[in-house]
Amino acid sequence: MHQQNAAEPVQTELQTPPALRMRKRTPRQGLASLAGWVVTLVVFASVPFWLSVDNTLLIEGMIVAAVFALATNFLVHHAGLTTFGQAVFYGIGAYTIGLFSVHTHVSFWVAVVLGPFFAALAALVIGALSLRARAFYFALLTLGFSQLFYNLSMVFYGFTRGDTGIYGIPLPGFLRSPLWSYEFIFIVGAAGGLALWWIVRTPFGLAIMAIRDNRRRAQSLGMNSYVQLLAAFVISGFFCGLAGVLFIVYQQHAYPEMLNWQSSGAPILMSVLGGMSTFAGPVVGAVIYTLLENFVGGITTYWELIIGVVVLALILIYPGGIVRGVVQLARKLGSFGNGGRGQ
Amino acid sequence: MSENTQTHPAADGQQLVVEDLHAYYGRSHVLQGVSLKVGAGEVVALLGRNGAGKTTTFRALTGLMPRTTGSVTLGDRQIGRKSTHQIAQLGVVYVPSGRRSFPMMTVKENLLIAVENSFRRARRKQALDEAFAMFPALARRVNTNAGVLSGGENQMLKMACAFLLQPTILLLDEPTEGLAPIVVAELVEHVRTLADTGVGILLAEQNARFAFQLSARAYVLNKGIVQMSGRVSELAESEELTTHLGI
Amino acid sequence: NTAASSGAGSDGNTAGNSSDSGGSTSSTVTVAAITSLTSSISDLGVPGYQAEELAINQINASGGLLGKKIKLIKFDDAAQPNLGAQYADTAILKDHVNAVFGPVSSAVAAAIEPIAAQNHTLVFFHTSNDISLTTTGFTKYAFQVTPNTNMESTAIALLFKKEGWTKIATISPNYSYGHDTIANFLKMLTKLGVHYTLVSQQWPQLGTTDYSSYISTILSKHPQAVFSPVFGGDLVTFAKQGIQYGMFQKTNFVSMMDPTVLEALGSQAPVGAWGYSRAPFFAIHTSDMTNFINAYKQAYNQYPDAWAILAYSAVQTWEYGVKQADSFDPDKVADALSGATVPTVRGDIKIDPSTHQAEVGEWVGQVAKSSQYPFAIWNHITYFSPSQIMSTGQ
Amino acid sequence: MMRVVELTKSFGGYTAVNGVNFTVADGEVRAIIGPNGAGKTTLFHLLSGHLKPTRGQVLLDGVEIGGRAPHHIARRGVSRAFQTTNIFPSFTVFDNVLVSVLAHHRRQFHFWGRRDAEMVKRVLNILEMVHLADAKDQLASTLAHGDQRALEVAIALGSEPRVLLLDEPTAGMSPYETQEMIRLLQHVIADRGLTVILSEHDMDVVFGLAHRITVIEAGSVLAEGTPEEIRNNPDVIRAYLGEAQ
Amino acid sequence: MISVMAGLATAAILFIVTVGLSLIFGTMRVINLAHGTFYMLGAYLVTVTFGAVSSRALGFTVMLLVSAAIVAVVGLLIEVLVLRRLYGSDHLLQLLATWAILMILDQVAIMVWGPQNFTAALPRAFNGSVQMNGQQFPQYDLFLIGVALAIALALWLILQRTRFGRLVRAAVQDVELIRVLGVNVNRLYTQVFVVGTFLAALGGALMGPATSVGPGIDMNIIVEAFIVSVIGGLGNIWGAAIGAIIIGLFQSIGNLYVPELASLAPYIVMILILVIRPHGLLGKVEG
Ligand SMILES: Nc1ncnc2c1ncn2[C@@H]1O[C@H](COP(=O)(O)OP(=O)(O)OP(=O)(O)O)[C@@H](O)[C@H]1O
Ligand SMILES: Nc1ncnc2c1ncn2[C@@H]1O[C@H](COP(=O)(O)OP(=O)(O)OP(=O)(O)O)[C@@H](O)[C@H]1O
Ligand SMILES: CC(C)C[C@H](N)C(=O)O
Ligand SMILES: [Mg+2]
Ligand SMILES: [Mg+2]
Repeated sequence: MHQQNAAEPVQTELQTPPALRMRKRTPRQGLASLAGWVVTLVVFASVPFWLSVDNTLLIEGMIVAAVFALATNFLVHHAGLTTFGQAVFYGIGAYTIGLFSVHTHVSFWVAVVLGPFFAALAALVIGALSLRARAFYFALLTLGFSQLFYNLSMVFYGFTRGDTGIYGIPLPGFLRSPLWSYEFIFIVGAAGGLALWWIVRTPFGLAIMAIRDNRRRAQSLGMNSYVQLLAAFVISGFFCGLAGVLFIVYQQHAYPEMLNWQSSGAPILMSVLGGMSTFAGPVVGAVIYTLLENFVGGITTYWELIIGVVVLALILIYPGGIVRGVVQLARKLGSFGNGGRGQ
Repeated sequence: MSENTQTHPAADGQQLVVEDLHAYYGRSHVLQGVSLKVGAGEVVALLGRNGAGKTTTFRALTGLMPRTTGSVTLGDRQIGRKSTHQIAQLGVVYVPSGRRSFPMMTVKENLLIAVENSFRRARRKQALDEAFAMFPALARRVNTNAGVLSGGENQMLKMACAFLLQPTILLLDEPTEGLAPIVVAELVEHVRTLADTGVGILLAEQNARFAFQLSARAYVLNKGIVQMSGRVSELAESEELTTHLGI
Repeated sequence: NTAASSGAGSDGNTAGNSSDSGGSTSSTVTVAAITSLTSSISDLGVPGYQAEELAINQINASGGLLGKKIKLIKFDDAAQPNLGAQYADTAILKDHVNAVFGPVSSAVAAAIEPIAAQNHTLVFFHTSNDISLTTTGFTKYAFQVTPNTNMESTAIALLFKKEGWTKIATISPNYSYGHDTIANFLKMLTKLGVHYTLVSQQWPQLGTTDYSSYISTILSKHPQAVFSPVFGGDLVTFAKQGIQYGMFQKTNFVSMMDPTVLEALGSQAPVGAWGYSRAPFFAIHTSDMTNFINAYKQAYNQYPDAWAILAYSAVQTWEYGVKQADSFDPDKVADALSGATVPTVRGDIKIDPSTHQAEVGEWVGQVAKSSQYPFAIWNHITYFSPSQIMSTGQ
Repeated sequence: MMRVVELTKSFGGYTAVNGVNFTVADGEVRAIIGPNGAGKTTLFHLLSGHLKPTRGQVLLDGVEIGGRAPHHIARRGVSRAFQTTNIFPSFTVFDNVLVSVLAHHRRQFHFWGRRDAEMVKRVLNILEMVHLADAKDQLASTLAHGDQRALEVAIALGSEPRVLLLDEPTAGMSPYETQEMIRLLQHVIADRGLTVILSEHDMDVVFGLAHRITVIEAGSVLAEGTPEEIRNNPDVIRAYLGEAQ
Repeated sequence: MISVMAGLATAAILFIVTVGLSLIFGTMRVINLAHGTFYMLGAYLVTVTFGAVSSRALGFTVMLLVSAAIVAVVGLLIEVLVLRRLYGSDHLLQLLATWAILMILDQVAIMVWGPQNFTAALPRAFNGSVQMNGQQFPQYDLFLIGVALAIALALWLILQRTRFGRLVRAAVQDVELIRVLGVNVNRLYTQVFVVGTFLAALGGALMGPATSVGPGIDMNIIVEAFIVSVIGGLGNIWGAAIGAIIIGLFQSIGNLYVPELASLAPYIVMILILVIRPHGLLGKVEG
C-alpha cells in the first residue's frame, strides 16, 4: 500500500468550491441594491420632466411591457408553468375598459378596477381547465386559449368591433394630460411590480416554487398542487390584466392582436432576454425589447430580423439573460479591482 | 502499480490508463488529478464515501462531463478527447448508477438497442438469449415497459445492456444499490464470469463487502483525488480506510 | 411588421428625420403612406404605394407643389391596427407629415383616423372603405376616395336584381369590412324587392390558404349565385381551388376579380365568373388614364390595378386641395376639398361635404379571355354610377 | 395504529401486491423486506396515496385512508421519504424544511409571515436534530448524497408525522453514512415517538432499527416476526437473504 | 360526401406537416416554432423558384422532392449551428431560439421573394377533377391524400421496425443513456431534424401550387400543426393522423353547419379533448 503519486501535492482537505457556496448578501450589498432601486424609481418617476412627449410615451410602453413580463415570469419562472396564453388576460384587461366604454355608461374608473378582476376570473376558468395538462401540453393548451380568444374577438365583431378593435377609448379628466397619464402608469405599474416581488417572498410563493421544484414531494407534504398552481395562475392573470389596463391609459386602443400567441410569447421573450431568475430581469428585458421594436423599427424594414438575431445571439451567449451576464461581468471586474487593492 | 495480477488471456484485452484527470461542475473543481489503471480481465474497486468523485470519474472518462483535462488511453489509443458514443464503441462501457433505462420501451426493446450496436443480425437472437439466461428475472418481464420495473429489476436491465455491448472495459457505478442480498450474490458470479473472459472492470461501490469479494486492487477516492491505492488484502487492514473513510 | 421610411424615388432613407415641419417653413413637405406592404393583403398595398410614389415623383418633376418638394415616407402596418396607430403617431409627431395616405385594411384605417384628427393631419383613404370611416367615425380631416362598403354592396345588389338571382350564398372575410358588406348587401336586396333565399353564409379568416371546405359547403347547397367580397391573394387562392371543383360553371360567382387577381391567375382565370371593381383600367377610356397606364407600366413594368388607380387619385385629391387652398394648412385644405369636384385620373369626383365620401361608381363584368392583354379581362361591362349606388344606399 | 387489510394492486394482468395483511402498532418500527420486484415500493405507494388499491384497505386508527389523495393522507400524519432522493433542489436547506413546516400548518396560502418566529424555530429544531443546522443556507442540490438523504428525513419531519414511511432510506450510502443514518433515525424515532414503516435491502439497517419485520415475496406476505425469527426463517433465507447471511 | 373528401384533403396536408413537427418533438423535445416557416419555404420554392418547370407528373414530383430537400438543408444548418448548442439547456430557450429563427427566416423570405403573394399553376397531370357521386372532386386532392397515406405507412414502418426508429424513441427518454450505449446522438438528432424539416417543406411544396404563397402562411399552419399534434398526443404518428383528420373534418363539416363559428372549431376541439385527456388522444403520460 502506498500513497498515490499524484501530479499535484496531495490535498487532504478541499475547500468548498466557490460556486457551491451560497451567495449571501452582505448588509452593505443589500443597502446598495436598495439604493439602486430607489434611484431607479426616482429617475423613472421624473421622466416627464426631462424627456420629450414621444419619449415619455416610449417609457410608458416599457412600463406596461415590464408589468406584463413580470406577471408572466411569475408563472413561468416561479411556478414553473410554461404558458403561451397570458395575452388572454392582458387583452381582457384592455378590452374590459374598451367594452365598458362602448357598451355602458359606467365610469372609466370602475372599468379600470374591474379589468384585472375579469382577467383573474378568466384565469380561474382557463387555469382550472389547463392545469390538468402538464408541461408541453399545458403550454400548447394555453396557446390554444390565446388563439381562441384572438378568434373570438374577431368573430363577435358586433360586440368587440372585430379586427379593428376598440380605439380612441376616452380617458377621464386628468389622465388626458401626458404628465399625469405617465405618473398614473408609473405608480400603478410600480405597485404591481412590488406586489409580485412580495408574493414570491411569502409562504405562498415558497409553496408554488416547491411545487415547481418537486411536485410529488410537495404533494406528499399535504399541498394540493392543483389548487396552489391555480391560485398562482389567477394571480398572474390578475397582473397581466393590470398591464392590459395600463396599456389603455398608454394607447387607448384594445385590439385582437393583443390576444394572440405572439403577444403571449412576447413577455416570455422579454423575461428570457433580461433573465428570468432575477427580479430586474423581466424589467430590463421589457426595456430592451421596446427599444429594439421602436428604434430598429425606425431604421429598417426588417426589424423582426434584427430582433431575431439579437434574441438568438443572447440565447447562445448569455442563456441566463442580460442581467446575469452584466452581474457576472461586473463581478469579474470587481474582483480584479479588489484583488489589486486588497493584496 | 506493477502489482497488477490476474491478467487473463483475452483476444482484445486492453489496458485502460487514466492520468491526471481533472473535472469541473461549473466553477467547482470536482476531480483534481485522478490517475488509475485497469488491466484486461482485472476487477478493480473504486472506493470512497458519498461525494468523493466516483461517479464523476466515470462521467469524465466517458466524455459526459462538460470540462475535463488529463489523459485517458485504452491500449495504445488516446480516448480522452473522444465523444461518449465513440468511447462506448471502442469498448469502454459505463453503467450509470440509479434507475436508468428507456422507461417507455419494453425490456426487450431496451436490450435491442444495445444488441444492435454490437452484434450482426444473425447473432442477435443468441446474444439476447444469453442475456436472459444470465438474468432470468428479466426474461419474465420481456414485454413490460422498463419504467415500471422494480429498483432491482432495473439494475439487472442496465447490467444486461452493458454485457450486450461486449465491453473491453466495464465501468460499474454502484451495481448493488437496491439489490436484494441474494441477487448481489448472483451478481458476484456474473462479474467474475465476465472478468474471466478478459473484460477489465472498474467498480465503484459503497458495498465494500461486495467490492472486496471481487477485486484484487482498489483505489480510494477522497474529495476528488486518489488518497490511497493498492491491493485489497492490504487496504482492508488499513486503519485509515475503516475509520476515516468509513469503508 | 415593418416601419420603413424611404424618400420617394431617389434617396432611400429618411429615418430619424425630424427636421422639417409639415407646415410652410421649409423647402420640403413630407407625407406618409401607411399601408400593408407585407401580410396577406400586401397585394393591394404595394401597387397603391407605387402609384403614390409615381404621383409624388410627377409632382416633384413638374416643379413641386406651391414651390415645395414633396417627400413620401412609408410605413408597413402589416394589416395590424396597432401598428397603424403606432406609425401614425410616429409619422405625425416625429416626422410632422402633412398628410397620410391610408391603409388597405379598414381596421387600420379606423385606428389611424382619430389620431390624425387629434393632431390636425389630413388623411386620405383610397383602399380601405368601411362605411364607418365617413359616418360614425367622420372627422374633418379624413377623406375617402373609394366607394364605401355600402356603395359597393349596393352595386352588387343591383346586379343580382338585374340578373334575377334569388337562391344565393355569400362568402366573405371574417372582419368588419366583410360583415358590413354582406349586411348591407342583404339589406339592399330586400329594399330592392328581391325575394331571396340565403342558402349558405361562409366567413373564412383573412389569409386562409385552404378553401376546399368552404367550396364544398357552398356547392352542396346549389346556389344560383354567390357574392364574395373575398379579395386579393385570398381570392386568387379561392379561385384556383374553386376551379378544381367546377365552382365557376356550377354557379354565378361574383367577386372582386379585378386585374390584380386576373393577372395572378394568368391562364387559370375562371372564365364566366363575375367580377366587380372600383376602377378597372381597361374599362376607363380617357387620355388621362392612358397616360397613367403608360407611366405606371414604365415605372413598374405592370398594368395598374384598381388599387394603384385609387391611390393615385388620392394623391391627386390632396394636390388639388392644396392648390385650391393655396396653402398646406390642413384646415384650409380640408375646407377647400369639402364639396369640391376633383379632377382625377378616373374622371371628376365630387366630395360629399357632410361625409367627405367621394361620389364614385362601381364597374361589373364577366371574366373573359383577351387577346389584348397577357391576362383575362372582362366583357359585358356595366357601370353603376354614383347616383345609383349612393341614392339607394345609406 | 396502521392496519392493512387484504391490500392488492394489479397493473393490467400483473399483480404486484397481492392480499397483504399486517398491523403496525403505535411507536413500532416495522421493516418490509423482500426480493427485488416483490412489491415493496408499490406497497408504499398504496400507503401514501400515490397509487389507488385495486382491492383491500389501509386503515389509520380505524379510518380508511386507502385511495385518498397523497396530500390528504399527508395531512392525516403519514409522511413519506422516497426511494430516490426527493428534495427541493433549488431551495436552501432551510427553505426545504420551512416549506414542509409551513405546509403542515396550512400556511401555503398565506401572503405574509414567511419568517414567522415560531415556524423558524421549528425548522431550526429539526435541522439541529438531523445535524444540518450548519448547512442551512446551502443550496440543497449541492449537498453530498448522504446529507441530501438526511435532509429528506428532515422534510418529512417538518410535517410532524405520526407515521413515517421510508423506502430504502440508505440506498447508495456508504457504510459510514449508513451508520450515521441509523443513528439519526433511532434518535428521531425515540424523540418523536414515531411509527415507522421502512423497506431496505441493507440488513444492518433492518436489524439495527426494526422491531418487527414483514417479508413479502411476489406481492404476498411470506413471513412476519421479530428480527431474530426472520433471520432464522429458512423460507426467508431461501427467497431473500441467501446463504451469505 | 364531398365535404368529407375535402376535409380529408385538408387533413392530408396537416398530417404531413404535423408528423414532421411531432417527430422532432418526440425525439428531441424541441417545440419547433419555425416548423411552419419550413413549410412556407417549401411552398415558395415550388411556386416561385421552380414555378415554370412543373407540368408532368414525374417532373412535378421531382420538383417537390428537390424543393423539400433544399429546405431540409436549411434545416440541417439550423440544427448544426443553433439547436445543437442548446440541447442541454432549458426547453424554453430552445423554443425561443426557434421563434427567433422564425422571425429571421420570415424576413429573409421577404428579402428574397418580396412581400407579394405568388401563385403557380397546378401540374397539368393533376389539374383535372374526378366525378364522385355526381360531384366534382379535384384530382390533386386525391393525390394529396395518397401522399399522406404513403408517408404515414412509411414512417410507421421505420419507427417500429428499424433500428433508427428505436433510437428515435429511446433518445427522448434518456439521451445520456443512449450515448453511453454507443449511439451518436448528435447525428441522430440531425437526421431527425432534417427529416422533420423535409416533411414540413414537402407539405408546403404540395400545398403551394394549390394556394397562393406569400408572407404569413407559416403562421396559419404552425398553429394548426400544434393543435393537431396536441390533440393526437405529442410525438405520436397516429396521433398526428387522427388529429389531422379530426381538424380537417371539423373544418369542412363545421362550415356546413355553423359557419360563423367554424374558425373557433379547432381551438374548441383541442380544449375539449385536452380537458378530457390531458395527454392527447394517443399521448402517453410524461414522467
Ligand atoms: N451536477 C452537479 N453539479 C454540481 N456539483 C455536483 C454535481 N454532481 C455532483 N457534484 C459534486 O461533485 C462531487 C463528486 O460527486 P460524485 O457524484 O462524483 O461522487 P460519488 O463518489 O459518486 O458519490 P456517491 O457515492 O454519493 O455517488 C460532490 O461534491 C458533488 O456534490
Ligand atoms: N405501473 C406498473 N405497471 C406494471 N407493473 C408494475 C408497475 N409498477 C410496478 N410494477 C411491477 O410490480 C412489481 C413490484 O414492483 P416494486 O417496485 O413494488 O418492487 P420492490 O419490492 O420495491 O422492488 P425493489 O426492491 O427492487 O425496489 C415489479 O415486478 C414491477 O415490475
Ligand atoms: C376590398 C378591400 C380593399 C377592402 C379593405 N380590405 C377594407 O378593409 O376596407
Ligand atoms: Mg456516485
Ligand atoms: Mg422498491
